[in-house]
Amino acid sequence: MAQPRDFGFDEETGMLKDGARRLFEQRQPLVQLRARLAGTEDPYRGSERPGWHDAATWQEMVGLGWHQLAVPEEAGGVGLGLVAAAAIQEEIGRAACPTPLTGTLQATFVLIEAKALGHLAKVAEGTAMALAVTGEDGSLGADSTDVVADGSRLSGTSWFVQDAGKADGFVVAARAADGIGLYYVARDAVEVKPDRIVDLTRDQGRVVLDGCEAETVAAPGDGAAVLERALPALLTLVAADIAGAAEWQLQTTADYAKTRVQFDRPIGFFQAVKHPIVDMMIAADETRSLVYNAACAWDHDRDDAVRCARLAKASASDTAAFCANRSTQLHGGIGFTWEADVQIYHKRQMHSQFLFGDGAWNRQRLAELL
Amino acid sequence: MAQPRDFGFDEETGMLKDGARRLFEQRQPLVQLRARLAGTEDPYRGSERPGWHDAATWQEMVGLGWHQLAVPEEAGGVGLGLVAAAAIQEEIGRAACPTPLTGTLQATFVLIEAKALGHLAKVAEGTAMALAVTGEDGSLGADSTDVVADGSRLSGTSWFVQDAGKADGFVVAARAADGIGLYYVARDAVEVKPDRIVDLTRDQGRVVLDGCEAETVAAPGDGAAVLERALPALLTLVAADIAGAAEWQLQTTADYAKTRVQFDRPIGFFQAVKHPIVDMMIAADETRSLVYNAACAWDHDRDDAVRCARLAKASASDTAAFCANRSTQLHGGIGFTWEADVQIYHKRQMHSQFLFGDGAWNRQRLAELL
Amino acid sequence: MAEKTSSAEQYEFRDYCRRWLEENRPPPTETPLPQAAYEVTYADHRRYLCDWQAKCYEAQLIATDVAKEYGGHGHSNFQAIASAEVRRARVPYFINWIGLGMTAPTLLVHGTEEQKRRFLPPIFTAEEIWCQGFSEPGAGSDLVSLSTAAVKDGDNWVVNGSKVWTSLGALASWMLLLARTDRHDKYNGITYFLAPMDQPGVTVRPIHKMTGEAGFNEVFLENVIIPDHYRVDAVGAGWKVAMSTLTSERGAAAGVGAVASSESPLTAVLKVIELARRTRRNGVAVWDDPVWRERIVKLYERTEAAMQNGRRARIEALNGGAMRLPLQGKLVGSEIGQELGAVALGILGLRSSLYVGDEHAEEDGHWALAYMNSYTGTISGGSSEIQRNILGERVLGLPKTK
Amino acid sequence: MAEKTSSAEQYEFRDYCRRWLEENRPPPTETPLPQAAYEVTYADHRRYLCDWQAKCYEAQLIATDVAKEYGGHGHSNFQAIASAEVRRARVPYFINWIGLGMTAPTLLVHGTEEQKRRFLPPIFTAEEIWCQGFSEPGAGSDLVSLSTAAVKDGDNWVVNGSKVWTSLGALASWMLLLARTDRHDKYNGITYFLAPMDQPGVTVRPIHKMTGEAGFNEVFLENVIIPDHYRVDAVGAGWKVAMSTLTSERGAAAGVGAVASSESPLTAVLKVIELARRTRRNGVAVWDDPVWRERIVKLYERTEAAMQNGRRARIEALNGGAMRLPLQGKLVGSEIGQELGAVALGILGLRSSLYVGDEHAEEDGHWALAYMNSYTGTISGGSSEIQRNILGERVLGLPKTK
Repeated sequence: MAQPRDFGFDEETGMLKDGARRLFEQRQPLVQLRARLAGTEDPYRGSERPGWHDAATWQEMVGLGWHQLAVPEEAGGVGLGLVAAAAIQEEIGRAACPTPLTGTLQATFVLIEAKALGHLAKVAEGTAMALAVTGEDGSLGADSTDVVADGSRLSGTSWFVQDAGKADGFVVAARAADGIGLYYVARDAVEVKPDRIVDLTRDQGRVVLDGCEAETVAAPGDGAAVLERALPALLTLVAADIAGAAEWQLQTTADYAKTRVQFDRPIGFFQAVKHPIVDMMIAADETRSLVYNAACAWDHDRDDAVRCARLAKASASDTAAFCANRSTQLHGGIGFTWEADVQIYHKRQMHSQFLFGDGAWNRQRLAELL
Repeated sequence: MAQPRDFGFDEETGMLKDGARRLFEQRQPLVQLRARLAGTEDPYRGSERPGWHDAATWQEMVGLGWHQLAVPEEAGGVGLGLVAAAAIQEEIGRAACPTPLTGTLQATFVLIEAKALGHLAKVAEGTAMALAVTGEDGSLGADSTDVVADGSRLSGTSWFVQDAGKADGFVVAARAADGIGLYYVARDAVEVKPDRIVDLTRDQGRVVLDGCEAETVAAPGDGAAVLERALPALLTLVAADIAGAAEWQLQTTADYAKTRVQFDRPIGFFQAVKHPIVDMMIAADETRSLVYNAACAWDHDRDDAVRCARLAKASASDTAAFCANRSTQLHGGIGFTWEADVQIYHKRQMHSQFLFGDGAWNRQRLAELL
Repeated sequence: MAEKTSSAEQYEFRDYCRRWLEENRPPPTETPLPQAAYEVTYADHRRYLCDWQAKCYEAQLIATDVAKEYGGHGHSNFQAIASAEVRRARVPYFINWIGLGMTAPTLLVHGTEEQKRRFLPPIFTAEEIWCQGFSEPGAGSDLVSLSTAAVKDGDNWVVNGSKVWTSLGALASWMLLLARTDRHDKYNGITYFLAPMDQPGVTVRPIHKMTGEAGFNEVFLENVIIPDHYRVDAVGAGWKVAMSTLTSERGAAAGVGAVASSESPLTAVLKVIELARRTRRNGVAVWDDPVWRERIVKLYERTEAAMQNGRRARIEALNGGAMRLPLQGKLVGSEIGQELGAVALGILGLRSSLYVGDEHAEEDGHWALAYMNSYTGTISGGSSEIQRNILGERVLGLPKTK
Repeated sequence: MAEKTSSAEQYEFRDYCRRWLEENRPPPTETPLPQAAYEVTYADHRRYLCDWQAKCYEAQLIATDVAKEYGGHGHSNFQAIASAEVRRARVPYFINWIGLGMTAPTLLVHGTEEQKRRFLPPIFTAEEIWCQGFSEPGAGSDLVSLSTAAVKDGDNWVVNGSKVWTSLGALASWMLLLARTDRHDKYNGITYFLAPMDQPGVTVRPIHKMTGEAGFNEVFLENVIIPDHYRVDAVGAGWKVAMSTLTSERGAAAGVGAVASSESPLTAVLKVIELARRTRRNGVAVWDDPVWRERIVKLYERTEAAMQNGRRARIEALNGGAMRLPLQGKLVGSEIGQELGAVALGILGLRSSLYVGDEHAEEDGHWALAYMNSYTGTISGGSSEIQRNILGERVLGLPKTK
């Protein structure tokens, strides 16, 4: 095979991944998040829940250069590939960490495919970005955008923008006379309307553009192709996040099964608990292997990258739903309480499941390649 | 609801069902079948395996009038409905009994929809019949027939004829200039070529027609509609057979789990065995309830019969595959041996699963009704 | 509809119920009511629901067949009709469902004359809300291992311990309490009490579920005093009494008119089909995507099967034993409900992220709530794992796991 | 391909193997060979396969890295290359797979010098076929509860009992035998023997599987005599020895060249996809039915994942522990194989009924055979249920079920 045997996972990447894991273990994003959630629980009468991320952690990431991890060197970045980016995203998922890095990594790979060195330089300078490419019905594919471009002026609303509240600027897909183009608009040029969502670790929102000036990232007509080329990277990043979260769900559920005693035994003794946990491990491992394979294909065997990325996200979507379901069920009563962290991962996984298409959708696209 | 609460399952039907069960318990069809199978096991070098059924049991059934159970009284029959017919078919399935009654009951409902009193009278006289309506590719629907009618002469081959070797005559779907017609041909007017099949309890074959004279059952152009009208009864009968076999698989597997000892305990103690057996029960019960509902709908609420029959066969096909799978797996080593009866039911269920469409096919047709 | 063919006055009563319910349907609340009665927490919801129950009691829809001396209306064979009509009318649920569904049936069977006269009337009128104190933090699926202790002190019992998953705990003035009166006898060491909540030793702490709703509570009992005449049946008979209500719950409920008038599973599936028909993604309705349609129709198939199971359960010749199908109900119903929620989210895709209060959320987040609340169904009241044990052991006779 | 980057003569050897296999590929048999080596029963198949293995041994494809004094060819780091080329060439399997895969590795580790010189050469040349006598009727998943007894009698052991699921039992002249030498010590009461099959006390009865094939046998041992110098390792060390071979089986196999050169799982899935493309029902190819395509592609996805698991298992930084992924291999592989068979039957629909020998059967009944034989995979060699216990306990550290 054209791919290196070790998934292109070299020592540097290993250190990066361990570093990310350590950082989240120190910063405890969920512990910080919990404090912000107090009083917001009640869906009807709880207080508003503004999007949140730990600015200090973000600054530390920027200090470590993670924001520009995948930015090419000629744009002032580190110039690492998807293997490294997916490795970090996996740790973000494991920590369920709210962070602008998620959107920034996604935007980076789009900008790379658009050869937008100027905007990549912005990223390198520490500008947090997010993708704004989806229409109101949540359809997939660039052509679903409801934003219209008139010359360099954008109007309309971009929907389901992930972590919109954390971004300094947006890469927007817009429809122009000559087709879809990609544009960059700064945060302060637009209005961001936060959605009230289930997932507690993301802040999703709508980006409302009111004829604001935008910088062209990909000319009208090229936008769809650019997004299409970048899609394998986007699919792989989300799948990596799911893989990390699934591993957390597996370990947490296994640990609970070792300590929770019912009928005079730790519940992990009972096959009704033990075997589904094993099935969680099998699902998590299948996804994880497909993620590493997809990241490696992007870096080393681009012709095969789409197939591998579809495989990874298809598997990841199913794993997300399955591990979310079992982790809650096997925790018993405590599993459906607000205070148990499994619910936070449950919601994040259910959300991630649908980003860039669910399992069936990705398998349908995959079938077209077989 | 237009249906009676008791599924139209009156005392007479109950006695009929119990009688069938007792008859099979006495006649032990599988014990008799075993004797015929000796020496035929080896798929490559075993001796030929001619289709078989116990003529004495068939004569006894005829004596009891089961062959004309559903034949209208004006044609000399008992004039009972599908509730009674499905009740007997369920017992046939539970006993995995090779019998011409299965095909004869199916043919009866087709003849009823064709108002073919003359041929129904033949059934009443004890003529065993089978349906010959399928084409070489095993497609569903009357229009899949490869047989051609030229006036009253039929030529071509009818495929996948169930229990062809047991029938005295066939109800054949054939394509004429004006569309599909239904015809009756006697056994001795055609050549029956037995298939070598997996299922040990059926003998499937091809009916080869060489311009033989046939009696018209439904005029060209009416045949498809007649089969369409009879389809709910056919689906329900096969589903009933599956429900009976699934109950046998459930009870046999549960009994084995109570007696087979591993790790110093009956294996039924272990949830890895206990819980899948419970899932078998749930599947078998869902199918059974839908079968009774479908039979009752045919007799008492014909407008709803198609929907109910699709539900029954869709559920039955999935139950057949699931119970076959679990019954073998949970029997361990003995489960995949020739000498264990679970393999006989396993094969019958895998075969029944596909008759008149698998689960997904029937759910697709069902969706069109919702 | 009534079980047996209705006599003339049963028809008359049915028409009366139907008419009354049409004419007295209450206006919707400002904040929508929770999907289930055990979620109620707001004072305004409480007032609204208590008024509604009292009104229904006045109208003889509740306690219809209960004797007059216990506050009932003294009819016979009318309750099933009233309950069916309430269910049919899709009016709000009765807030005192534990009182109606568990306390009343328990007292009617095991209560003293004094207890019946004292407790039944305010249950029917919702003047006294009841909650249930069975589960404990350490004893979830393994209910019988409960450790809350009741010690006899003169004519009183002094109770110490804590209970969990207590629905309506914050609104109730009385609790059905299981407490240990003998630590050496697991099954015969439990006693059944009627515990007054309005005393200093009782602390109620709401438990927020993953939905954010706070219907469940943790209840801490510190030197709580219960007069001995509030004990139900003999000392040590608690487990027997509890089982008799738990198992007969549904049947008993009909006897006094506790009906969760929530929508039928089939209605829910048809709503999912409608959702799939009107939800378009990538230009096509989800219902026209064969892969999703297959999954939805499978759900429809299993739901119809569950309904037909209920029908078959009443037919001795076909039900395979009296308990075989009824014991499947909770397991199958809750798992179908969970699949239904998951399917609905799948149909909505990205849009399933929009939750209660989002102006663009589908049905104000109904499906996300339904999905998350489905875990209450598969976990509480005997988890699916426990249900499979019960079915394997009681119905199929497999060796007991424990 | 070889694990480490190949040196010049390794490339040379690979080219030699490839050329030799191309030039010496044997003609197909009259009756097709069974899908797996453990199914072989016919004398003509036996002759054909023994000749083939001997020829491959001569060509140095077997025992490539084994020392010359034991009948090997004395190379180093060549076996993996030879084995890979054999697998790649899709030539017939080696009939003496138990001898090559289990006896040889066991003797190389635990055997005496005399045993190695006596037994290894005829294993490589297939002059002596081996079978395995571990499982017993009463001890399936619970292997250690075996009861076949060996009693010391002078310089001999006298063995009585019976073994089951013995592949090649009817063709083998030697058996790897586990027998109980101490009924009071479950684990340390088992001893490992090399048992000669050609003696009157040995009766072999074929077991027909549901496919009708008779590769498995029941072997009855009545006063069977085994000289003490055919004992492997110490008395009572049998369980330890057996585990060491069972666990190291795959690795060890490469050491002497036992390769089941059957098709890779991915090849099998691609064949299923081809089947779906060419199978038309109701006018459309099954592959164009989205519901079936979804199920097939899911299978493809899981198969690719299993391959990538194998790749990841070798990367310490990513494998989550040395045994985590390898221990999943048997469970996942056999369950994917079963789903593959079921999917293939589903694609064929009614046509799946046509079995071996039917002129119209798809690939002469290949898929029905594959489906039914898949249960051997999920049941023998540690059933899926046992595999889940092992994974939960050894990998995740959950409490032992037993």
